[in-house]
Amino acid sequence: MNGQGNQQMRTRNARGSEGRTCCFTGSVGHRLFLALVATGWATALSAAPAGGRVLPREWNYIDLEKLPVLIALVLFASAYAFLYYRTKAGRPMRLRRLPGIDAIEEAIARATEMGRPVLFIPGINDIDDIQTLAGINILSHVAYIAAEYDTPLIVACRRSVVLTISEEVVKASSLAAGRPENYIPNNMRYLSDDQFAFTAGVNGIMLRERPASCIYQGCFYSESLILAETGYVSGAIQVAGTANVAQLPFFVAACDFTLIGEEFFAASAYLSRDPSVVASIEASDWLKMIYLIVILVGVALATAAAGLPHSQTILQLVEFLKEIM
Amino acid sequence: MTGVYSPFVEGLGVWLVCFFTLAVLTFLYRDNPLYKAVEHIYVGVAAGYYFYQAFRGTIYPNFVLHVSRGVHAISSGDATGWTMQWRWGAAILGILLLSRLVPRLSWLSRWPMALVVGAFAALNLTGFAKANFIDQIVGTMLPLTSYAGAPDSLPFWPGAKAAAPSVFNNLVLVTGVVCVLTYFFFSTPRTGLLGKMGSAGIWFVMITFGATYGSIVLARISLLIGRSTTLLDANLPRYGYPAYVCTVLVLATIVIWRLKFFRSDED
Amino acid sequence: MRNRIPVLISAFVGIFMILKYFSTAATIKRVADELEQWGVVTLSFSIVLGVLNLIKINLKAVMERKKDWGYKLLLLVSMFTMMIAGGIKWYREETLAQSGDGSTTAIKNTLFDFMFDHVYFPLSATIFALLAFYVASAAFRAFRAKNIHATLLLVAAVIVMIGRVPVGGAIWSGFPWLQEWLMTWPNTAGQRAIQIGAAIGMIATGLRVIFGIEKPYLKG
Amino acid sequence: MSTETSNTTSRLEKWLSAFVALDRRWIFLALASVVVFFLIFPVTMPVTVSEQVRAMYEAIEALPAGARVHLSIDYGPGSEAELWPQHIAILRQLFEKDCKVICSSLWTDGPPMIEKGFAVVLSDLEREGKRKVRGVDYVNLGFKAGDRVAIAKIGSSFKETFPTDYQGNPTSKLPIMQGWDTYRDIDLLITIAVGDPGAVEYIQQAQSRYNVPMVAGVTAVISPQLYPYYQSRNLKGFLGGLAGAAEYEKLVGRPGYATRGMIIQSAVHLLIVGLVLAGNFAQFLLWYIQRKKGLRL
Repeated sequence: MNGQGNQQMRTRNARGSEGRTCCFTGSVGHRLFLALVATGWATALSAAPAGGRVLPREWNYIDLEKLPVLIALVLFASAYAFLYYRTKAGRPMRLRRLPGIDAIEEAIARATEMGRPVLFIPGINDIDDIQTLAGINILSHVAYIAAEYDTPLIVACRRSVVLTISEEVVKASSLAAGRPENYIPNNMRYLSDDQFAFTAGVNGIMLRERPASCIYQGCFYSESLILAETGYVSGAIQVAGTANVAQLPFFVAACDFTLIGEEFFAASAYLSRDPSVVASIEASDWLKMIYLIVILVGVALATAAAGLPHSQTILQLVEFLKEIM
Repeated sequence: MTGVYSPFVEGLGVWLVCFFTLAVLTFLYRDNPLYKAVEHIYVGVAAGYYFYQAFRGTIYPNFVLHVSRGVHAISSGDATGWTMQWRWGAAILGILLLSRLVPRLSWLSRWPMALVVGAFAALNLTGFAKANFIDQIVGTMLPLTSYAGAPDSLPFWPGAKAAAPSVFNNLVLVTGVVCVLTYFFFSTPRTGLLGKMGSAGIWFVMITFGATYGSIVLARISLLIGRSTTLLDANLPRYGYPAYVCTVLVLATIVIWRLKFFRSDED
Repeated sequence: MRNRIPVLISAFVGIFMILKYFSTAATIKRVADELEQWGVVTLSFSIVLGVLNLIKINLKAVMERKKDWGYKLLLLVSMFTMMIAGGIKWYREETLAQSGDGSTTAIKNTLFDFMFDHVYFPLSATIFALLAFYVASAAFRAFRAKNIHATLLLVAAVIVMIGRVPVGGAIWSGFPWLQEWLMTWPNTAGQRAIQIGAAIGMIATGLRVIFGIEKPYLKG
Repeated sequence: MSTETSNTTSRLEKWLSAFVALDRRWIFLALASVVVFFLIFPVTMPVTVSEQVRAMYEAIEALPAGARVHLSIDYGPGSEAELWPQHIAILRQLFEKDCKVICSSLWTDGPPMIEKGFAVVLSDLEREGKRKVRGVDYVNLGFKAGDRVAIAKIGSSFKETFPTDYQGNPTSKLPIMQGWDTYRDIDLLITIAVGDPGAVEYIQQAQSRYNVPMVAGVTAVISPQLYPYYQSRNLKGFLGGLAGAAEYEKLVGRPGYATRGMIIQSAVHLLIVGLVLAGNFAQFLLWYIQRKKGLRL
């Protein structure tokens, strides 16, 4: 049923983000989703006005201490459903182009100037990690630009499945850029399944083949600082992106540009233009804005409560806000 | 852990600890056969150990024992034993997971994977939404005036020197959270007030990363201290100075390998 | 069928677990409890899968005398030794538990425990300790205050590194205080906003998985 | 004269570029020497106790005798150096408070660490004339696969999640497990954790869900992430890494392994700060020289 929709999306994704297969195989998910969003709203609204704690602890088998979570989920789901259908109906996406994408393109241009290759690593996790998928989306863009500039691209993978998918993505992107010959099978490297053996292998590539730019996009662990160090010493331009907070400091300190956490996912969504991903980033923005306002209201009320410690109304209001938000 | 093993076995253990510790450290010079060998031993022992724990800790008690108790209950006329047989489903899914070993059948592993992914998705959803979202939002609703004798129902900070609940600190926290959140807006252009807040937000992110960086250095160095202390504590005359002897042994192996067997193309 | 059933399984499991979170009804709890047990057992089979896969790959390499097959043989030998040692330990413990004495004593002097303490332990600990060296060399060779952001990061890192250990207080009594202030206020603000962002990401992923919009189990 | 200056600068430039790209093995050697030196010549240094560590100590001190504590040991040998001192300091404090200690692990390599902890602390206590009985005062429930699924399951029933203890005895028959089954019956949840699953997962699946009081001991890598949870009162206190353990040893009045390590830690931190500064200084000098040369060309 969705075949045609998929087809359209594939064409729109001419830059070849085949890594992300398309959403919604059946209408079951759809209807279930809408039904639950509706009941969620109904429950949330009917549950809200009751007296007690301000609110009671339990209502009709619903644990009201968890009410704030329910409300947040329903808010997000509604925003997501709305944005998803709107984006799918053809409204242009509102995501802005992140400076990180320009940094990646500059890094490739620099490699072209110097006549040296670009090295890309889509993280060290397997394909079931959402970060790896985001990294592969970015890879498809990198491969497209590299093919346009006629610059060789080396991709190093730790997992064989990731390698297979990377190969397809690079092949498709080179073809889309009109230079299928830019896909060089020999440059798609599977080094080792072992974390540190893989790192040693990448170090070897950096020191022997001297890529002018190193792009790390995906899930990295403790090897991050070894990679960033070797890349820096070899004089390469480095652009990193990951959502692992513990590794970000090393990338920020040693790389020329770093996509931080959500930025990394947003860049990937921007490049893939897949409505289901774009809608989820936009919906996240909406939720953040709503709760930003909630925080500010809460701060104002708390300030008032602190200034007027004897006003029961304000205290109740603060309590009520805490119980629903 | 003295007294568990006989003196000979204990001595052997101490020697093994020193040898393996120093053999791993040779990787700092470069990848070499000694490191490769101990690394493979490590992977092998770890795998054998995990295998034991998976059966001993989970599969046996939570499936085999549960089901056999159910059978026992049925045979003694207790009908609840039948509901205990539901657990077979778990084992069947578990065995389907093993179909990944046979490429032709590997699609069967999607069923157990779907179970795991669904369970993780649901638990992460609710867990993150409560602890990392709602609780943090409520924790940020701090008063920005001084409040002698303020009520306890607000999430105030339990006081201490650096953490005294002062207006300034609360202001830092609230400003920080709000600004960093605006930094991560992706559907608004970064101009005007939002843009300014966003660029202030990145400062907070950088301080956070700096703190993380400092802490990680602390963590990594501690691990090295742990190993060196172990070596020093093991290096006793009654064991025959294993750390010294093993250092010499390991260094000799590396030197011989470098002189006799090393080829420059491998690195 | 190959793709539809997994979607249904993950939706069913996910919805019951979410219901268990919000609801106080006993029936829902009972179903979700059993599903959680299934999750626990299935995940332990994933450990078994990992081990069997390791055996498969290494056995093949040894049989075909591939490069470095000697190391792989070493791997297999140490793996099977550990498994057999585990079996012996298990047998001894079961006998003790049957005799009703197991709850007060524990067997500790087995080959299994010996190998854990004297082979697995030092290897595991030292492999992680290697990172101490890399952090030092990266600090010197790669971590540069090349722009205002990186400068801020490095200044904060230096304050934390010095203030967190006793020497900081010895140099200047303000260091520990500054370190703690940095950790409890600006760090909390940054961490909190990052965690809120990550939570929204998890909500998005969770909902998309449960409703079958995203299907990570079909990849690979 | 100007040629002479440019000669000096070019020599300096050459020297600097060699210096900033110094082979990493020299730095390894410097680090190893500092560690070995202070290991052989130890100096003790005064430790200042931070607020969240004191809060954790007080949370445990406030437990009544006979309180039920779930101590989850979620680390293995890989992070033993950081977490072991925390583990034994906390375990000893719990036993001295006569708490019932229920240990389990979500990490495959956790159960032997639990056994080691019991062995060390109990032999110390025995020397002081205190005896604790396995199965009555403490229990090792062993490893459970399942990550956060296991935590969620533990929350609704301990005995269903752990039908047997680590030694294979049925938990339904152990005296310590009688008369309770869920997190509602636990007085304090403690996790000593290295990563995922660990403190954050316990907060998400157990603490915030069942409102059980919780404290945590974690590696320094995780500790910056826990400050928000402490501020939002999900955590009553926490320890971060070896430094946190040293502070805790000071509070319980038994300086040990962590306190001993603090001098090496201090020395190495100074070394690393020095390396960052030296590296940056050399690099900036190099950039400055190169920029000036570029302008002249």
